[in-house]
Amino acid sequence: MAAEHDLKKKAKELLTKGEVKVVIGFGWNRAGTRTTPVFITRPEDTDRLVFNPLCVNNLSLYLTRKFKDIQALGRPAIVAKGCDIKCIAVLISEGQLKREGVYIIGMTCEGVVYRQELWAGMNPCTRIPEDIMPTKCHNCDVRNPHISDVTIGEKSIFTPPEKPAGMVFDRIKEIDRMGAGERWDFWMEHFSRCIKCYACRQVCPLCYCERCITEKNMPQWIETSAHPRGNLSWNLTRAMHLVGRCTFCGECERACPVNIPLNLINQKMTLIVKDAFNHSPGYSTEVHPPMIVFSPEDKEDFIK
Amino acid sequence: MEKNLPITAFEPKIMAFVCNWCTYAGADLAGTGRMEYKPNVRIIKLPCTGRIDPLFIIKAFENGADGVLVSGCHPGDCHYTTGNYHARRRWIAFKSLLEFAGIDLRRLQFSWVSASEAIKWVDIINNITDEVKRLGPFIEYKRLKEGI
Amino acid sequence: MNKKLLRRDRIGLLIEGVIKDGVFIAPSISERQVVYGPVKEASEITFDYIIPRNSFKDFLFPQTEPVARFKAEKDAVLLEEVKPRPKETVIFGVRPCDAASRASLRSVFTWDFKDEFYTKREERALVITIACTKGDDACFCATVGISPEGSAGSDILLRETEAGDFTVEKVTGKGGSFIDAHPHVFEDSVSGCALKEIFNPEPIGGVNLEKIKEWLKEKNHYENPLWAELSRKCVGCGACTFVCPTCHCFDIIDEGTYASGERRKNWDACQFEYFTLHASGHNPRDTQYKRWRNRFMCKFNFYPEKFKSIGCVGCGRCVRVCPVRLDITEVMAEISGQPGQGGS
Amino acid sequence: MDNIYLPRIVKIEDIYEEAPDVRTYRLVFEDKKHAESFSFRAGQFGLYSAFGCGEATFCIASPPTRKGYIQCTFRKTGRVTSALSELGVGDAMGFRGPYGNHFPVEEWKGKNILFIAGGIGLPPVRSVIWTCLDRREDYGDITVVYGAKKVDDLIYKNELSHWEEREDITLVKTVDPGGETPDWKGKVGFVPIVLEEAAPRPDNCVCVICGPPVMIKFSVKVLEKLGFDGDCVYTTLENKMKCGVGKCGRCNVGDVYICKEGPVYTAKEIKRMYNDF
Repeated sequence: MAAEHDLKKKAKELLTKGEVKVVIGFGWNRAGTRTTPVFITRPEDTDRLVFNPLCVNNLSLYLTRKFKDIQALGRPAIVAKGCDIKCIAVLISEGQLKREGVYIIGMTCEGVVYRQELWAGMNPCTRIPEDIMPTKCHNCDVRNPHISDVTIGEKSIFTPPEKPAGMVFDRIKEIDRMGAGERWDFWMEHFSRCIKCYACRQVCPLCYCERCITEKNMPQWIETSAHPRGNLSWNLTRAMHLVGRCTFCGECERACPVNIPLNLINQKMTLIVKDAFNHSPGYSTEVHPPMIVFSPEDKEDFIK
Repeated sequence: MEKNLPITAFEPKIMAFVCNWCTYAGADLAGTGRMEYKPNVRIIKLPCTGRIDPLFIIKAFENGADGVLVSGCHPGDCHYTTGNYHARRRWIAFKSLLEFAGIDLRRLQFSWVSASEAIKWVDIINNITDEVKRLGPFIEYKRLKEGI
Repeated sequence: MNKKLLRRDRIGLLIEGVIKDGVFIAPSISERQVVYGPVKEASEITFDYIIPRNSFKDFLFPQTEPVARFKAEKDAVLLEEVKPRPKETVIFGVRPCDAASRASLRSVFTWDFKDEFYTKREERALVITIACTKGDDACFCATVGISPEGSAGSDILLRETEAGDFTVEKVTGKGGSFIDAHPHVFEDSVSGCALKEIFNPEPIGGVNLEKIKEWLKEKNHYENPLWAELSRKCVGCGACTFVCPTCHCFDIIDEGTYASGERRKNWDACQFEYFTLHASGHNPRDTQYKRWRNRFMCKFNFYPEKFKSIGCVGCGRCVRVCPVRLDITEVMAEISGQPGQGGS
Repeated sequence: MDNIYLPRIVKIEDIYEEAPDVRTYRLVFEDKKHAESFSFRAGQFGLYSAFGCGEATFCIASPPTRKGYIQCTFRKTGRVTSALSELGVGDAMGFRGPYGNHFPVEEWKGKNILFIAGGIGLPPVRSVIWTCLDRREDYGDITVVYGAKKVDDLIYKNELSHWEEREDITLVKTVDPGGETPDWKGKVGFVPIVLEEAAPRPDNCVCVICGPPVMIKFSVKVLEKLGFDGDCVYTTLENKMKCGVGKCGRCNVGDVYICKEGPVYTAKEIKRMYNDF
């Protein structure tokens, strides 16, 4: 794979020149069946770096304040797909990162697999079948990275559909058509399966609070028990904290051990923010997230 | 007062999160003006609608509220100039989230009530109480209260 | 000991018998994955699975359960005990590694003080295990000395036949009486029906449990930079501990108010940052690698030292569920390869 | 069914304000039958419930030689201690215990005993001091070195003055530099430094030490310099606890479960533990 070769060469060059102290990228696991995040600090290790449709993780997570020991390694370079770069843009717009604080190795991408186990045993260099690609890839408009210090890989000629389409958006339309009681039962069935392992929060690059609201116990705002009441307030609050920020990287749903369709909630809120405030997160590092600014012309028809 | 009250008809619990400078003053004016209105509302005063966190509303429903009213200064009147603009943005998102989660939005109402609009305050309280009374107790949330 | 036979089409009968006043737990498909869950009829059960995503500890040690309720009356507090009254529970389709985890949970929950919330449920549970006929790259039972057809922890062990039925092997007295109680389901089998080939996993190369145990005993290895390097990608969620059949840590919290509320026992994870936070603000395990080190030490040093049984049954769930694929067997191999083992 | 997580109701019989935010509660079991059969050893701890908020772990501050009641001393810091601080005399609380091991006071018959405590570390030490004072003739001479940040941070003020009047116990009070008041007659300086000045003799002497980790660290160095053997320096370790009975898996220091096998350890045992403090 030419892209992989260029990536290794670039990484080695950056490390030997000392422009970065660590390259955050993907590498094979020991069995060579899955990719997993790797942190390369020595030039000679850069040939462990890989890039293929199995590279699903959003590595911008490791740039946040949750990983002080990685920040202590020094200026990082990050191997980033378009969707990861959107998260980096939001982090920069929220003052968590400085643009020059990270060297972005943008990789062109033709779509990743929804979950690595769906593609067990296939040759990673071939194109992946459409049906195991997540909805975000079917609507991806950043297959050529929009912000990067260097871009590696063949230019993609994919043009996303006009209106967002795919399984996530179909299910959102389906839920919108339901009555209130049906929607409630739909969500309560999913939320009652939540076991409060907080994988959705821990893998989200935008959930970087030092002490999350669930860990505040004076008063205990969100009950930590995993009964439906505690799960509902947790999922509603997390959705509200991501409004206008979530860039649809899909990590929360992928990491959920009980498969709660979190993308439905986050994408429904993204549609609402697009419609109400004409804002799409992750495209520029200058634009403030919608919830911390306002506009006198915000339309509302429900306030008496 | 008859000795034995009729079997108690359902009386909804309404929580009102109001801003201190406009709506609370309006409610106060209603009080000093001896205007009568339904007593089902429990008022919580906050400095500004900008301070009203959606988590307060979730917590209110969790602890047994059948209806929640959130009210503050009209856009432009805010004592902190932009609090209600921020709040409006938050309400637009939060209302849609609760609707998507299947909560009946007639149980959650938003309004602008200025310090002089005592009559508007009385009307809002009376009709949210009547409306929620027609809807009945918020059984879905109460069933959650019993836990798993 | 004459072997019995359980035909696949008789399982429906078995379920009907059990769910009259009990619960029948079996692997079924939910949300595109295989999970243990209560089933009402045989059609809900799936037999085409390697291992369910959740572990069957969910039914012996639930994620959340009340342990006491309190109500304030004038100036006294009424305290009401919560007594778990578990129904007869048959847990069907368990894998040998899961069944082997029962010993680990039982040893900590009956260490001097008996946690009756666990023991009461375990006494009412009957574990019917099906020997593994396939596995995947995350399974590593052989590496920790557990066999894919091991009977430890099971009451009844089933082996799949080519025809799709199951030979029945009584493991415990409780299993035996259950078999006798359902003669119409467990028939006397005419011997000699061909068995499906049992999954035969290779122990993972380069992993040596003895070496690991010795290396972990060395106090100065506790500060080895290897720990930080190996667990650098760990994001600190609780997924691995919540699906792990031998993880038993929990939190006790109160809900409600002084006037009325309940005390609940919830799952907790040593991977969470605030698990060991002192009121003074000091946290003995403040960085993620110390927490991950604690999890590994717990399985391969603390448990063997205290309870004479390895704390890991090799089911591979933590490897499959980890969002960043932090593979415990890779850490085991890495540590086994560390110099300064003395001997080989 | 014996539910090991079920607390017993205790009534607050008396509240004593020790220092800003520090209170001592005297608790009596509501169930009289249990009150008679209740016994504990010096150094054991319990879990105290503020219903609706949770449980917190404190040592039993009163000596086992005093029957019919138990005392606990705590500082208002977090959720549970704040809730406990709002309770008044006559209110109900919960208590679960006694848990953990204890100071081997019986083995110290005939020995001299040196007590070192810092700030809110005095309660577990005080329980041992009174155990020895109630059978004063069994022990050699008793020395207490106690320090706190400021004068009004010193707790058990009345007992300190009582100990000063007695001849059979020598008390060295100190406050950190800058914490003294004009009429302060005690010493000024950190506990380890004051300890070095007092230079207690190590022969036939056992030491009980409890306080902030930094104080223990430097005091143990001083004790080693003075010739104290690690086997006869005892301390109680503090870790976050939720169950108190070795199940919830959070109080471990390496492979040692503080709540079940501790909290009392000798300095030598602590040296052998993993560095998981």
